[in-house]
Amino acid sequence: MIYYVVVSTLMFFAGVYGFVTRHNLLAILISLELMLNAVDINFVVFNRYLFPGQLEGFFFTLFAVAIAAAETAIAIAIIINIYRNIRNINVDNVDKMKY
Amino acid sequence: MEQVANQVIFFLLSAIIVVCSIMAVTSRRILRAATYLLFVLFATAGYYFQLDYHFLGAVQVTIYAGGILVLFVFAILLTSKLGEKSDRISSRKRAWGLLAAVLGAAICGYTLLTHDFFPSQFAQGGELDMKTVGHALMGMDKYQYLLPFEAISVLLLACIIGGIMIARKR
Amino acid sequence: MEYSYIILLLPMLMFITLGLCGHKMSHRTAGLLGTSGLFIITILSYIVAAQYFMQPRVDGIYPTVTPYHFEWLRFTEWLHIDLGIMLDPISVMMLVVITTVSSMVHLYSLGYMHGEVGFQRYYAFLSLFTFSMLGLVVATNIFQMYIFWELVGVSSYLLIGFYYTRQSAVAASKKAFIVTRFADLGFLLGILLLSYYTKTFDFATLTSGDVSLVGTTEGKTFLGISVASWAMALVFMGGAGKSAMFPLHIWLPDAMEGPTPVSALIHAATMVVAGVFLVARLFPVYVTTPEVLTFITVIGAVTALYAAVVACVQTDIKRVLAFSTISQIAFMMVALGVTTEMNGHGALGYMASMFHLFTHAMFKALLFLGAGAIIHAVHSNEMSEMGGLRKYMPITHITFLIACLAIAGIPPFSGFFSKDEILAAAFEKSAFWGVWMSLVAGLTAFYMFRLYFNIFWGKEAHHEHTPHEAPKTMSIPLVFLALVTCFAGFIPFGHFVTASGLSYTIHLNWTVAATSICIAVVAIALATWLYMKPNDKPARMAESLSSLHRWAYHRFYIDEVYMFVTHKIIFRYISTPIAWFDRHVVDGTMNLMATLTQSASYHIRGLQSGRLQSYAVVFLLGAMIIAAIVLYCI
Amino acid sequence: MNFLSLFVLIPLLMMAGLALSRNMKQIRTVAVIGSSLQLVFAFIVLFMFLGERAAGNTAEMLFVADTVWYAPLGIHYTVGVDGVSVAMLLLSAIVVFAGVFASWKIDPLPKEFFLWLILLSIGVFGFFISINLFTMFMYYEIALIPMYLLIGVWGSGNKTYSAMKLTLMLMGGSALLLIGILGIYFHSSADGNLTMNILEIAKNNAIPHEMQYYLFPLTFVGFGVLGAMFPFHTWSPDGHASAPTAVSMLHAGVLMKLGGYGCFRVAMYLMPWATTELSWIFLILTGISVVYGAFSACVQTDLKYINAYSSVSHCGLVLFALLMWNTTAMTGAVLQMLSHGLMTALFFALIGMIYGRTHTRDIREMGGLMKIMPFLSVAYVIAGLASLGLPGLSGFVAEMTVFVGSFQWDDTFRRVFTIVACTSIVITAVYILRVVGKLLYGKVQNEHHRELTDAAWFERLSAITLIVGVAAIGMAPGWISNLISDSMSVISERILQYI
Repeated sequence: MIYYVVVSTLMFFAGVYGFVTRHNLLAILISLELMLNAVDINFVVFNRYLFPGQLEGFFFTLFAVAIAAAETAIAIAIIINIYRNIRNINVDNVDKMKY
Repeated sequence: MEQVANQVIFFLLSAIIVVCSIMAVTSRRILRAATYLLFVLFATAGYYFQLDYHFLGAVQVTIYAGGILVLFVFAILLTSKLGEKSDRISSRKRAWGLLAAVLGAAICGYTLLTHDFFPSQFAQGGELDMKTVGHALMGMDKYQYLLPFEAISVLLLACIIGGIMIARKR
Repeated sequence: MEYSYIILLLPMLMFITLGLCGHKMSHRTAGLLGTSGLFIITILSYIVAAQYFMQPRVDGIYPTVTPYHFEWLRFTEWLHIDLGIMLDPISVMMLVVITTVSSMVHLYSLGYMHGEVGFQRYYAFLSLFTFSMLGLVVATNIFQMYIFWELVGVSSYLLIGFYYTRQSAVAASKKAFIVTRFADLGFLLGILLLSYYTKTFDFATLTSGDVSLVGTTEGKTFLGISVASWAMALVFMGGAGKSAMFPLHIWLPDAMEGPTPVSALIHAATMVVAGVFLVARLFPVYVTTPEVLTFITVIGAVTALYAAVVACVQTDIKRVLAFSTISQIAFMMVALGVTTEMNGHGALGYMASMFHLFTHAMFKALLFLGAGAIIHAVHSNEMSEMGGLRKYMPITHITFLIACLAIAGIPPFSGFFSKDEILAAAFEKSAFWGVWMSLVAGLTAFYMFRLYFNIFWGKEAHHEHTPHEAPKTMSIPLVFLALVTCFAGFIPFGHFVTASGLSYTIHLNWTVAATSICIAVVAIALATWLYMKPNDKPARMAESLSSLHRWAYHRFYIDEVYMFVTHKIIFRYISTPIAWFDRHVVDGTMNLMATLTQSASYHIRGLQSGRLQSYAVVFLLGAMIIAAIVLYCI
Repeated sequence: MNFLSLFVLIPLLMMAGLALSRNMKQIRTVAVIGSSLQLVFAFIVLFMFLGERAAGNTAEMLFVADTVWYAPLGIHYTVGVDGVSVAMLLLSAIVVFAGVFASWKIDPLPKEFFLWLILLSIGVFGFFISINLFTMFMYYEIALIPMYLLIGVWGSGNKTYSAMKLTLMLMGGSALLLIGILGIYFHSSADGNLTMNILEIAKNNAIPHEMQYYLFPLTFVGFGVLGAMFPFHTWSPDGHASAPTAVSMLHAGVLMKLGGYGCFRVAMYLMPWATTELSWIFLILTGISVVYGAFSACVQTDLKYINAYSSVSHCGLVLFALLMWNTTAMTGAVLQMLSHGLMTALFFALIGMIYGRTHTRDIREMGGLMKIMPFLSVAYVIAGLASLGLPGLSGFVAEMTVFVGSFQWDDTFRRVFTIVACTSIVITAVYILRVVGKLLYGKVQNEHHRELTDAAWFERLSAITLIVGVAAIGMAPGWISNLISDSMSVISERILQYI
């Protein structure tokens, strides 16, 4: 059981590393997806191993997946829009909201 | 025999997840990163199947691998020319990122390993039939999820409208 | 006695009417209004004096009558200021002196100030001055005296600064006010000390002896001197400032910037004697602190000599008269200083000083008014432009001569009687003071006749138009005052005014009288020899002791010392540094705090750099640290 | 809500009236009617108070009315008046009345100017009638905020800097004050039902000594900042120099009195023990500010700076007298507040009028105005003599009461400081006469000053009201000093019992 969680932690922190270092907005989005999946694994594993009877973990993951889908759709729409305005999606140029 | 096969599959899937996620995060070509993400998603779906959550695995495969990844590919193709190599990451930023990730992993790992979870009763074959899932989804009483379900539907609707609004040609 | 409040009220009303709607009246009506008001008061005060001195003596002394008395302001349960009128021998005498001299000045100014701009304003200030002087004299308690003391100071400021377009007049009035104000500070502190220990302001209780200042302050000393003498010395300091005693005399010569009738009234007869009156009023308390009396005698003697020496070399006739006033007032102070006890022979000094005050007021006013007539005719103050005026101005000449004889102390005139008494009292105290004061008397005679001969004898200075005799309105006061100077000497002053109130028959002690007369005659002879006929003897004598002459002419540079202290020290080294300190240091700290906050906020702003990922890293690190704390530390 | 709140209601009606009025004439009529109504009402309250006192009602606060405003926090709107606040209300009414006439020809946006000015006066009137810490603090803030706008928009010189500085420093002061008030509130009664009402707090007397040790300096400095205590006075010269006439009249005349009033009403009345313990520090500070203000006024060249520094010196004297605890000195302090309020208002009014004509406030450039503007110069001389302490005018009465009162202590520490304070009368004489000599007497400096006009009727009215006030207190101080000393004796007894 522990191995599942170890793997998901590694996966999560890979996502964090990716989120922090990549320049490309989409890459950030990818790492974000990684993190989300890691969390889903955790939910499923805990539900399966620690609370076999209930369904919270299961449904939680189900809804998490749905919301992740919606969230990514919106993110990509925004990214495309940013691309349309400033012709590149490098994260350092997106600092209009600086001060 | 059964046990060993499971172990092997598990190790295989975890290897895929770990390697592909690292590769997805460090590869310089964006499209390649997307494909690595695909493998990771499939591996997670594999996990779900291994834990007997077939419905969840199916949902994972269809929505994530099918839907979201396709979106990703579209976005990648729209925003960056094919094969274009993204520039080197400045060492300082990378160092910060690495430090944060490693530190986080260390803390989580340490807590996980030292924390003694109460005994896990892995009920083999606790297959979840769809009927119970359906009832729980639609039920009104305590542990049932009608309200979140409706909320999610409203959220999705909002996302759709939002997406259209943003992408509208000004 | 009942309507004595009118004496006070009328000048006040005059001031208000002339002040508010004066500029609407023509010069004539304002002048007549003012003068008639003054004459009414003079007659009233004569009646009051007659009534007062007619009333039967109660066990030998005239009872002090306080017709009016109401509480004005209450401080603590026993200290409260009241305003009222108190009549006793010296205050009635002062009433008579002030009103006579003031009415003479009013009459005289009708002619002198004719055609001046601000004529009504002048009369308004004159009646304000008379009101405050009368108020000061009839004060029932020391605080009321302090109130009118300040009012007298302000009215003298206004009158000296009458020609306010002239810068020197403005500076002189400012100097006069600030010096007297400084003295008033001493006076205030003296009052506070006195009232703290004796628990009262009223003269009646203070002088009646049932509250002894020395008694309540026996143990306490401050810098070695007992608090009682500190209090009385400070009160004397107030008097010294107003009467232009040595350290604080610098304002009087400059106060000559004001119109001459003003100098006659203020700087001859009334204001300068306020200090003497104060010491006389509190005399029973002064007797209990002998070291203060010696202090007064020393100050008086030094001032008398200093002023007499300086007067001998002055060229401006009004400055000469100013210094002679200082010297004569110092005479009175010495007379008060030398009196040792309340009654019996020792109290001769007190009676002598009051008598001298009375006679001096008369002939000094006469001298000033005469000088005014001369300046009016010659249009300049300097002696050099005068000379041989006796042919053109007979009345002024005769009256001036009478006054000079009086001040020199020649027998028939009043000056002799009062000055002789002072010399007798001085000799009584100690031979040293006696000799010192006779020397000063000699000097007085010398410089008075130097002045006289320079103006009326000597060579004919050229004039565009021949100097004309003063108009009638100016010469009547001169004649009246001259008559008074002649006969004042014969008034049995001892009968009316003495320290303890008991009547005291003046018996001329002939030895002192003889010495003083011959000193005076010798001095006059010297003056005639030098100045009668135009010759170079005075010039040659001046070179022989040139340094003394130059020093004396510049009043021993005391003015310069004061100027140096006030302008250099106070303005340069105290005020400006304080202003700079305030501008830079205190203000600086406030601005510093402002700039600090601004720079700090500028740096903090750097954190919001817009770089998404740095936010993420900071966020994550924060989260992890908190997790670590929660998990492991708590 | 009793008739005392009319003091706040009338200005509100005035503001409403102003909002409706369109042209300048209507604005002026509304302002005049309102302020004169306020003045009449102040007199009525005074006479009712005297009547009440004569009828033997010796309760400390009269016309007390208490309405619950916000129960959960125990905030009440309690209103009450005692001898001192009646006098201060009268002072503020007179100064507002004169201020309205002094700002007759205010050019940019007159309506807004009057709106803000009246809001300022609401703060002042409210402060004096309230005896509940919360309402006091609320009105205190209402009085502070318009200052920024009034100076910032209608001021002169580097107005933004001084407006900012003035408001920030006063806000800093009121921040300290807030802490102090909350501290008092939470220690207001031993048995738990906390109250903001000053009278009850005084009755319960439950603030523990060590708490008093902290709360007293906080409240005293909080109010002292407004009362121009030594280190915190720097806002006063800049603030007044660049404020328009009516505002600096109101501010120096009345707002600085809020500080002094607050000091004894809140700081000393509620924490008598700490007053006896800590007064010596503030005595030194206020002693310095008396002499310091006077000296630095001697070398200023700008008219308003001279008057601002003289206000620092006089207000320092107020706080100095308050720290002497005995009834006479504290009555003297309130008298000094009254007389200084009227005098400074008169000074600022006249300086405003002179500045309106010669467009310069530098005394080196002006001279010989006595012949050109006789009325203004005579009024200036009267104001100078009043602030100098000429008997017959209010300055003398106030200063003498202060000096006699503070002389009643014979320990050398206090006696030295009293003597230092006494010397201030000489230094005041120096700088007043310096200004009068340079400005009014002497020759006319530049020629085109010759054809300047003398005071118009509204300026005369404004000056005359203030001069009458100053003369009234100066001529017959008996009635007002008894009125004040009755209510001050209550406070001083509370303090003296801890000696």
